[in-house]
Amino acid sequence: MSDNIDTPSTQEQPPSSAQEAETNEKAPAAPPSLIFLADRIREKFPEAVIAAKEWRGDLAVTVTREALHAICRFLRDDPEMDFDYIVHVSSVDWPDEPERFEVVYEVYSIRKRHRIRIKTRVPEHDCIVDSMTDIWRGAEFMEREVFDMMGIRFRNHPDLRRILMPDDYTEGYPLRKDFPLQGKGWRDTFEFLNDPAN
Amino acid sequence: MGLIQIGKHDKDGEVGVMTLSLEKAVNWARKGSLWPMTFGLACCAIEMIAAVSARYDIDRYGAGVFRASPRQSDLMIVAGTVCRRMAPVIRKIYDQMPEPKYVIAMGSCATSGNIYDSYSVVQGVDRFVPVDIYVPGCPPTPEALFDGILKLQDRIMQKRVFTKQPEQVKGHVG
Amino acid sequence: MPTTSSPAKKLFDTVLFREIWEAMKVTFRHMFHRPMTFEYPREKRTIPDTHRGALALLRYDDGQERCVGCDLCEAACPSHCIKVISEEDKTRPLQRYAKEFYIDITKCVFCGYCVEACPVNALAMTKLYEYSTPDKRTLLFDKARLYEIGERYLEDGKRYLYAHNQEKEGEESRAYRYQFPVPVQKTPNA
Amino acid sequence: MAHLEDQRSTVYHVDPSHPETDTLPTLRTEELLLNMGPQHPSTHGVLKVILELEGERIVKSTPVMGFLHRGVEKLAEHGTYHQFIPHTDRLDYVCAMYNNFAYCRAVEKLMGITVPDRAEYLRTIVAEVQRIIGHLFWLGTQALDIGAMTVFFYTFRDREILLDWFDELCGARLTTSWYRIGGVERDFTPELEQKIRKFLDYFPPKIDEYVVFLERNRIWLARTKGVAVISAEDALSFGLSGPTLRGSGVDYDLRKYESYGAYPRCEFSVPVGKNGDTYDRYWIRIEEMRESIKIIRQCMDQMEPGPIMADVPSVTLPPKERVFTNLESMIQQFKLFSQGFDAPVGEIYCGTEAHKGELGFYIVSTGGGRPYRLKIRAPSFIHMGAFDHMARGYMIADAITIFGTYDIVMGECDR
Repeated sequence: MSDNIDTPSTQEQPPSSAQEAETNEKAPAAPPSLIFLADRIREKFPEAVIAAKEWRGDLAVTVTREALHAICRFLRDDPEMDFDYIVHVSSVDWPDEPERFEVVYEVYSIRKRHRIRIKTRVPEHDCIVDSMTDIWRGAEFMEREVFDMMGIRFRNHPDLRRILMPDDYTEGYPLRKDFPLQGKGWRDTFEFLNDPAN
Repeated sequence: MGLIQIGKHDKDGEVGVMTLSLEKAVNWARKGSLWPMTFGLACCAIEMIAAVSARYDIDRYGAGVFRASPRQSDLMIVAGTVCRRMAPVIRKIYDQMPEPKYVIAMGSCATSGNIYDSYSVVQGVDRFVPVDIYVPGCPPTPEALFDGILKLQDRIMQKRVFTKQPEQVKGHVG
Repeated sequence: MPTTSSPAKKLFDTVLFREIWEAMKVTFRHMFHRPMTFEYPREKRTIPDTHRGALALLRYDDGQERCVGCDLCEAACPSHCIKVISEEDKTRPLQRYAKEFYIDITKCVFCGYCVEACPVNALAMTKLYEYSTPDKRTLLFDKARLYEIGERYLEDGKRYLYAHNQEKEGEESRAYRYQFPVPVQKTPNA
Repeated sequence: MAHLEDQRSTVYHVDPSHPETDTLPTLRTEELLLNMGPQHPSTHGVLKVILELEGERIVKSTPVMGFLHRGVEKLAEHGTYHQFIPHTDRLDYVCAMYNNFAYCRAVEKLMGITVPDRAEYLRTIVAEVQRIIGHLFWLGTQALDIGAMTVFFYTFRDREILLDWFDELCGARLTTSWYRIGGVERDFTPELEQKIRKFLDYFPPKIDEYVVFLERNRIWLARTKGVAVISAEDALSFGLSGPTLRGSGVDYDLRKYESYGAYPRCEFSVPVGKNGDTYDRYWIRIEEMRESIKIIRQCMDQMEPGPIMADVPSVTLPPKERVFTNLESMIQQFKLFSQGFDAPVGEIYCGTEAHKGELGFYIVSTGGGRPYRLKIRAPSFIHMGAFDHMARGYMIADAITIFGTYDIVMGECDR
């Protein structure tokens, strides 16, 4: 019995040259620009890409909602892009803008070691995006969370229910900007100070 | 310890010598066999687990037999943030516990909601279950929890078993 | 763990439950260790100076209250559990003091930001942790209570400030007393 | 009978051709719905899983989360960047230091701050100590859940040493708040350094002790080998990270991939499994503890005295003695605590390899002292997404192993 243990192998990474790194490893110029990824998406989908921006080493590409699914499939299947790892799905609320919600997909390539952020905008009256569950399976829970917190629906999602809030929660979507920032007035901090009896 | 005086019940009422000593015996037995429920919610649960482990050893107070079922336990240590979704569950568990039952609100979250002034956190567990001892801290160290348990044992010793309970000092409810 | 090879040995190990004996060896070795449990109410753990326990208000050595009622702790507190109501000092013009000072210790997260924020080092944290209570109202610390803790645990509070680099021990600490900007002061003694 | 069937609408018959009014009870097989949690000793918090069982086999499982949803992401929007650090302590309360680290790194990336060398070393040492604590906690509770109680006491004994060390370092055992944006709060004292060096010698034999208990224990092997297997492709597609992913043979470790802190200056290897089962993950965590010891030792040797806080007056706090003597510093102190620092407009994502997996912070800033939107990429939450996939086909008793294999902490999962 005890011999059946096959201890997994330690994959030795190439030891990073300590002396070399000592001198200048925190310089911001070190990571190469990722803008070529955006160029390649633009090449493939000329109409779909609205903006591409690189800031602090993060590449963010804004695309149209209709092309989102096709672009994500391309991102995963194209050998040069090879984004096989989903990092997170998030959403931002911009209440003053015509297309109010922004859905953010962040994906990473384990082999190529690059990262890209795909963003798309949806208006409030029609906040529905194609689900990426068939491309990255991990998107299922992350999209459910976005639905729960921000109220954005996902087309073709297998199980779009609330995830963190109770199923019968009707007070709205907590992360929207019009939701009250602090509690609902249940908290009684120093209420006696305003009491006229004192 | 010395800062707060626990309100002692006055020894009025007609209590005979026999009942008094029997009462003492019953209380002593109750105090020495507090079985807490395995019930961790958040951060404080980790300190509760640490209190069980070898270094602190909660068993020295007779409170070491952690039961997974509410039917077998008589002390509920609410250790952690109570969310709106969890509150009915806690109430249900509390109702399932047999009498006499005690509740310790461990940590700031269980006492008053702590830092979480948000849409989903219940601002204190005493809004739906009566609390016997509040242990402050975020999270309280295991020693602070022991202090709470010792104070609870003191309180149990002062309870009346056979005669009518005098108006007792209840926790601030509401 | 070196894993041996021959099938005979393997069978031998399996039949004799060798792994259990090996584990037992470790366990029995622990019988001769000193027990690490400490009997809490009788013997207490030495709490380090840095420990963030209950908050206290401090006075200067001459008995004057340090707090000037600037509300910065209130602003710094992540859980909004501090309330300061300040008032101008009648005896010393242009100086303010805290008329009322509340810390709702039930909402405190013991992060130490208020101590870090305090520009006069009036607040400090002590090693006091044994104040669990059946009455929640006693956990709302008011000014008198905070100063009482400060007097009782003065040494702890000072040590906390030294340990967290908020104040220096000894002679150097004189620089840490806030000096009101004298030229601005419009009092005749300026 | 009919109205009963209506009520149990989720219970369906395996053989749909079978008429419902069948009177032969022996032929009628139906799946059993079992609610596990939210109050269950082995779910590591308040997690509920609805298991659909066929006999003892799990056919489908639906995790129900949110019992510890505290709205941290919303609360982040109304505090300053600095005030969010205590919140990060309480995300993954087993491993608070690493959360602080991840958050401070994210804000530093947003602000473009470079941290001084000594602070980087201090951060790395403490983060690795925290990794050891996290793995010890995992090992103890996982063994306890599976039925080996002794390991629990031993790991907690060693964990206490480190927690005492934390208490001396920053004043709290669990919720530390020691990291600051731009550095750390407090330097090591010589006694602390001595203590950690002593621990470095003390700890490796103890790891061998735990291994003696588990590695050949046939119950442990039977309950971890071949349980919760996931292939590398699936694991990547689900977005798993940390030991859960590395157990499947992908060497994704942000300490190597996007080197940060003092990691590029240390030599260490990343253990990678083959089979993708719980045993491999156990092995990886044991090896990671040994690697952490190596990293700490190297950092202790390389570390040199220096500043522990970046000197960026608009972001970092002035030293206290300057506050007393210098009016500008005092104004700065007031401004930082009451309004926070002014962040540039933009958005960043910064991931850090915590002991569970990639803990990331996605911060959108529109200027000003508060984040406009802060999203936490919590590994526990994402790991729960793969629960159904990993639990199907296993016995009901294995469900506990599968919870444990992620090292799930609900505070982080529900946020």
